[in-house]
Amino acid sequence: MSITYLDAIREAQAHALRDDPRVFIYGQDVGAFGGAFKATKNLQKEFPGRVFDSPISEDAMIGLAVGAAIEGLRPIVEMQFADFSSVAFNQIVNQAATLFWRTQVPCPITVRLPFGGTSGGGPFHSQTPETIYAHYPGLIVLTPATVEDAYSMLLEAVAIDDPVIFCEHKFLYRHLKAEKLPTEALPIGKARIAREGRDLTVVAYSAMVQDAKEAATELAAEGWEIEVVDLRSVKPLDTDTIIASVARTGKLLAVGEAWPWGGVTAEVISRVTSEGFGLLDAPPQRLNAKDTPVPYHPNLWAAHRPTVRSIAAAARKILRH
Amino acid sequence: MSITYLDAIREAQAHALRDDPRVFIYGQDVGAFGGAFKATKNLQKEFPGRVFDSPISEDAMIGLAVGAAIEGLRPIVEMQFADFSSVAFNQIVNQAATLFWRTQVPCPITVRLPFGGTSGGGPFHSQTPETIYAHYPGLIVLTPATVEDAYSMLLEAVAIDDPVIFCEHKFLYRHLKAEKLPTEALPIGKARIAREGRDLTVVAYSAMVQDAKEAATELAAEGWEIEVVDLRSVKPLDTDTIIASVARTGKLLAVGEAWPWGGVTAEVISRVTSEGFGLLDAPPQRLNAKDTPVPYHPNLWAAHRPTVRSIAAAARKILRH
Amino acid sequence: MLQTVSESRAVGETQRAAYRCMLRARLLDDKFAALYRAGKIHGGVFLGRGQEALSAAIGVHLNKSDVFAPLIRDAAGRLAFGEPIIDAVRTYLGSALGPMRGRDGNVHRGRPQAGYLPMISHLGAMVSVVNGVLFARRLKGISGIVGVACLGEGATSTGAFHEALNQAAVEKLPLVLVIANNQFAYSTPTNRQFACADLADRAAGYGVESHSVDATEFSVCIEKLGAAIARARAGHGPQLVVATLLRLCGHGEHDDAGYIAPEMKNSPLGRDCLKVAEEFLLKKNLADAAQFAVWRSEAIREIEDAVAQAQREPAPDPYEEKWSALASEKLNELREEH
Amino acid sequence: MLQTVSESRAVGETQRAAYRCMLRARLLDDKFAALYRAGKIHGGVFLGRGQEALSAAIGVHLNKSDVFAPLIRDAAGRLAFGEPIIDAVRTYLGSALGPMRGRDGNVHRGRPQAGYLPMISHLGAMVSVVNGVLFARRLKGISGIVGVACLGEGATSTGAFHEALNQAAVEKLPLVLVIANNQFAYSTPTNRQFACADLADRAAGYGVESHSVDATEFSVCIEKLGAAIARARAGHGPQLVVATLLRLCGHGEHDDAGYIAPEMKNSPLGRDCLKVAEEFLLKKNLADAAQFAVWRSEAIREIEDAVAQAQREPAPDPYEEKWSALASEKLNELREEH
Ligand SMILES: Cc1ncc(C[n+]2csc(CCOP(=O)(O)OP(=O)(O)O)c2C)c(N)n1
Ligand SMILES: Cc1ncc(C[n+]2csc(CCOP(=O)(O)OP(=O)(O)O)c2C)c(N)n1
Ligand SMILES: [Mg+2]
Ligand SMILES: [Mg+2]
Repeated sequence: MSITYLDAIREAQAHALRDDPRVFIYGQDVGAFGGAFKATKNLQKEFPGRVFDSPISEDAMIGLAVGAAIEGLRPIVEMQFADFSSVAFNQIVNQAATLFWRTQVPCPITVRLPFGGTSGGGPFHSQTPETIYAHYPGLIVLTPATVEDAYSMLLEAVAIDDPVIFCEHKFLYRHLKAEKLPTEALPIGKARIAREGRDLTVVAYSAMVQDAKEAATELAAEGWEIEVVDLRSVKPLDTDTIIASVARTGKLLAVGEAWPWGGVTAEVISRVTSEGFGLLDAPPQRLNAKDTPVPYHPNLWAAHRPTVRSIAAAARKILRH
Repeated sequence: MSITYLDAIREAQAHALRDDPRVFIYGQDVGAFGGAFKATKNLQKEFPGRVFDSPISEDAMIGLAVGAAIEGLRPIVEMQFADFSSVAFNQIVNQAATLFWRTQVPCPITVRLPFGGTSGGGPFHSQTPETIYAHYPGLIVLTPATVEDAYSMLLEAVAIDDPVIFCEHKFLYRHLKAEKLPTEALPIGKARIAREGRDLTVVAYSAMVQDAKEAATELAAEGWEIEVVDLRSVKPLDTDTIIASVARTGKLLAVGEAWPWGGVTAEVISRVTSEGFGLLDAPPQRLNAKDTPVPYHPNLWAAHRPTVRSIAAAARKILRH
Repeated sequence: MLQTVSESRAVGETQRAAYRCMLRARLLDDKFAALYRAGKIHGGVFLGRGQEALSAAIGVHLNKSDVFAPLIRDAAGRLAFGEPIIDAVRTYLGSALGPMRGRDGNVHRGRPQAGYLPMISHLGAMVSVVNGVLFARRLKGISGIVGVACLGEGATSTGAFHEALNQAAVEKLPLVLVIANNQFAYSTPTNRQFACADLADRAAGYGVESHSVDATEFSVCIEKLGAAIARARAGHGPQLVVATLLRLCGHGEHDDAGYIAPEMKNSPLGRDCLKVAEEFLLKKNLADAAQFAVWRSEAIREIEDAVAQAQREPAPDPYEEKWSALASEKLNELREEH
Repeated sequence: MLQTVSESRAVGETQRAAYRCMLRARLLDDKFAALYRAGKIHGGVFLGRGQEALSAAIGVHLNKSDVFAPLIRDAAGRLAFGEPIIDAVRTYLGSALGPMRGRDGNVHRGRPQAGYLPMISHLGAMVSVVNGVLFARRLKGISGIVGVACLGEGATSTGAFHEALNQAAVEKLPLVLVIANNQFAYSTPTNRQFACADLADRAAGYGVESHSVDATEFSVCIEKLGAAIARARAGHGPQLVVATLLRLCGHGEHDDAGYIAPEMKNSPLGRDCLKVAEEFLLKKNLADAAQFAVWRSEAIREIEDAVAQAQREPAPDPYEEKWSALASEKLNELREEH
């Protein structure tokens, strides 16, 4: 039997519903239909009265979740696509994210965002909004890159007392497979060395971890040993693990699928240079998507975002410095 | 006669209305009342049929502006506070920002955001959302720091064919004064050396430019010559001017009033280290607000954000490196 | 409808209680206005002058186990729901001991664990949060409760209002949404805010029941709010209450409201509900001049004591402040600053 | 109402024109479905099956100078408004020569400079954009035009819908907002979407006129849409049209719509408006079987030619792509990549 990233997300929700009576699921088409991506398949049947179809009202969906969290419940809200969370933006950053700080009452909601690019998705079904949420105080932003992390981090997201933006990559849904679900996991906020190496640190997250690892394999054939750090969580960001890696390699490439201005790669580079300047023996570099909406056509799409090839090329440039 | 930053904003709008029949103003209470901050005082009377009170519908306000822009008009939309643009977020980043790229039809709207902290403003009347807008492709994000720039940059914002997020600092409104309005100005996208120096480059924008200059004066008494770069525009960001300054000073401090994760300071540091690594002879540093909502109480507020004192302290640390 | 003696006595008690909250709210608001003019308050001051009858009429019909999301002009309803005056004063003066501990101020206060939700500024945003509390209570098997969300007529133009009222209707939640149509949203008159004849006409479009009330009429106001809240409590789903009144002050204390036409002020809409209430109680022998004087002086003492106390209390200390927005202790250890 | 001969001839012409758009749309949709199944289309395919009468009824009443913001199920209306089939095909196939040049795809197409607005995906978001175009036209002194925005019943739950309809009402804009209540929003039935008896009940709450129409009834549909559009054009302000029908396909071609009960499919709601239209035209002697066959084969040829042409056309070239989202040339020079 093999388990996909999507299965892992469904299983984590089943697990949370089973173990914790405070958990419920709310979202468009999540009930009998099982969700646009089938991430809640059969959950309404298995857990009657715990999984609810919402109207197309993203603002009110988050508002309802916050109210339920105030009452001590632990709602999981599914946005049909991460892109549509833009209309819930206010309730996420101003209502959910500020509640604990203002009142000392925790706001344990999990907002599941099916995010990231897939071929043919186009400008409004491909976005990677982790940066805008990470910028606002009070939110945890998670970006699992493996089947195991999708499972264990979603379980932890539900258990955490803070609002969590859970970014699940749509490309990984059916693409990634594992043999079984994990029984233990790194804690939230810890990055993971996804591949060891000593010549260059490539920091990546979500789907880009796979691409970075493939680029590392390609470069291994050329004699380079690339270390790949999987951030897992972009906020909090595990600066220690990154800096420890850079201490070994002396070189840094930060890769993200998001747009180039600001964002995870800027934060990574900026932290490493502020706190670990002396460790670097070459200018640290970033590789992001291009500064346009995500294109529909596969040709444009493939050129818009970092790829195994462009990661390898960027890495070579640093290695030859 | 002296002209405030707020006067300059009013005058620029009067100028635009006078010179360009395509310009109109739309926003809550901007008509007879002249706006919450009086930035549109008397404009409805002076320009009948050109200044309109809107309902409290930020999403539809931006939508209407985009539609009018499609028809070739040049709307200026006033948000009552920048903080409330969160409910217009979708129309700004997904409608206005993508229009030209998708259709080749320009979207010349100017969204005026009274932004930034003032004592007693609290979590929802103090925000600095420049980062979230700069992250999305297709938007220009301006942050004038002087009376002259408030005037000339607003005029240019209206003239530009792209949607502009115009961040006007509420603290500067009545605080900054100039003798007269400028007749010439740097082009949009060019940073300005606000003070020359050779020991350290402090990059700042909006209200923080004043604080950085005061910190520079304080440090001058200790024998240090601080160069202050006023970004003026955070997107596009004038990397060349920053790097040229760092080439002279070898040291960099990036200061912002916004939250610490991501944002302008990360982008500045990250660009300088990627493109001008060899110019730095000390680790570049950032100084931002703390990672909580903006506090109401003046004591907390003053500690939440960078101040002359904390800028000077951060500068000293770098200078002594 | 005929009332029994004990019923009519209960109504009288409710009216007296409502009046006292109105009076205390008015005097508290006056005090905040004075403190504002004296430069003792940071940021804005927002008064409920003219809206006290409506606001108190909500509060007196709520139980401790109900849910209340007041807005900027609801000092009376807050007091009626049980907020101690000291909570309001501490919040306006930024005392570290207040419910918001100086982190948030003025009207942005509440105690969510007590069903008393602290507003965020974004208009309309609290309604769906009330829905969430009610939804959760239902999941927990709690019934017989209601949640009241207050909005101004200007806030009905927000998408948040619409999504939340529709959501409540779909879930048939015991939500009472009270719209105070005080004729202005800041300076904006109603004809720039909506084009329907009456905001109560919106109810049918959501499939909810509606109630219209003249909020300058003290006793009618109490009765109608009581009826609306009772309908929701009895399981008839969301209730939309549209109350008509005039804001008898500026939007905030910085605003002289010069845009309100004198004719409007002098119309029946411009009556002061507090005066109307006094006349009513006098006429009904529910209070006399002496009683009013006692209530007034009690309220003034209570307010003055609270102000004196809050002014002696410590301000929040930035050095003791934790500077983290997270509840999860273990994640706080990871947090970085720069 | 009695019609003159020439009036009734004009009505007949409109009906024939509408039918032809419906037929072309149906065949075009069928082609996209086939291309999808053959793996020739990237991303989703969204059909208007069952909605053609409503959509065509809109388009046939619009002039070139009007404004149209169709949604995902409006292939018929788009054609009736004048979209060449090749534009649709190029967009679905990602041709560099299409109106979106491969940057956007499928139903996200339009030509804003021609009053034909390309939808963004966020439901409800286009309505205020139509308002803006109408507002601008009024400022320019242009009158006698209308703007139509299309939505599904699910989209009425968005805040954007509410803000925009209210805005149009306040400005008394010539907006016709057409709600296609096709009983489902993806898989969600109407009872999880709203609780009012009839969405047309919403009109009063905005102060706009409303029209209800059975969108399976070809001729009624054309007549009612004509009336609504004429009212707006004549200056009577926004018109809300609520059309009832059933989606005769999945949400997209990836969806088998197993959640739609057979009883519903077999009810009058489930009638195919294209068949209804054919019967109507036959009965009224507006077309005969031979004519239908000609129209069909003409449409098929047109579609096949367009597909063949688009498939020969260049795909967008990432190396020639400018990779900038800005219109301002001088700012593009400053742009950075990393
Ligand atoms: C979404 C949003 N936009 C703008 C504002 C700024 N604002 C605060 S109060 C107010 C007027 C509110 O009017 P109304 O809802 O009628 O309430 P009232 O002040 O009359 O009680 C405005 C525009 C806000 N708080 N939230
Ligand atoms: C704001 C927003 N939320 C969610 C979606 C995802 N979505 C796309 S179509 C759809 C269903 C729309 O239903 P309806 O409005 O009834 O139109 P129909 O598909 O029936 O024509 C949903 C939920 C979206 N596009 N926009
Ligand atoms: Mg009002
Ligand atoms: Mg539908």
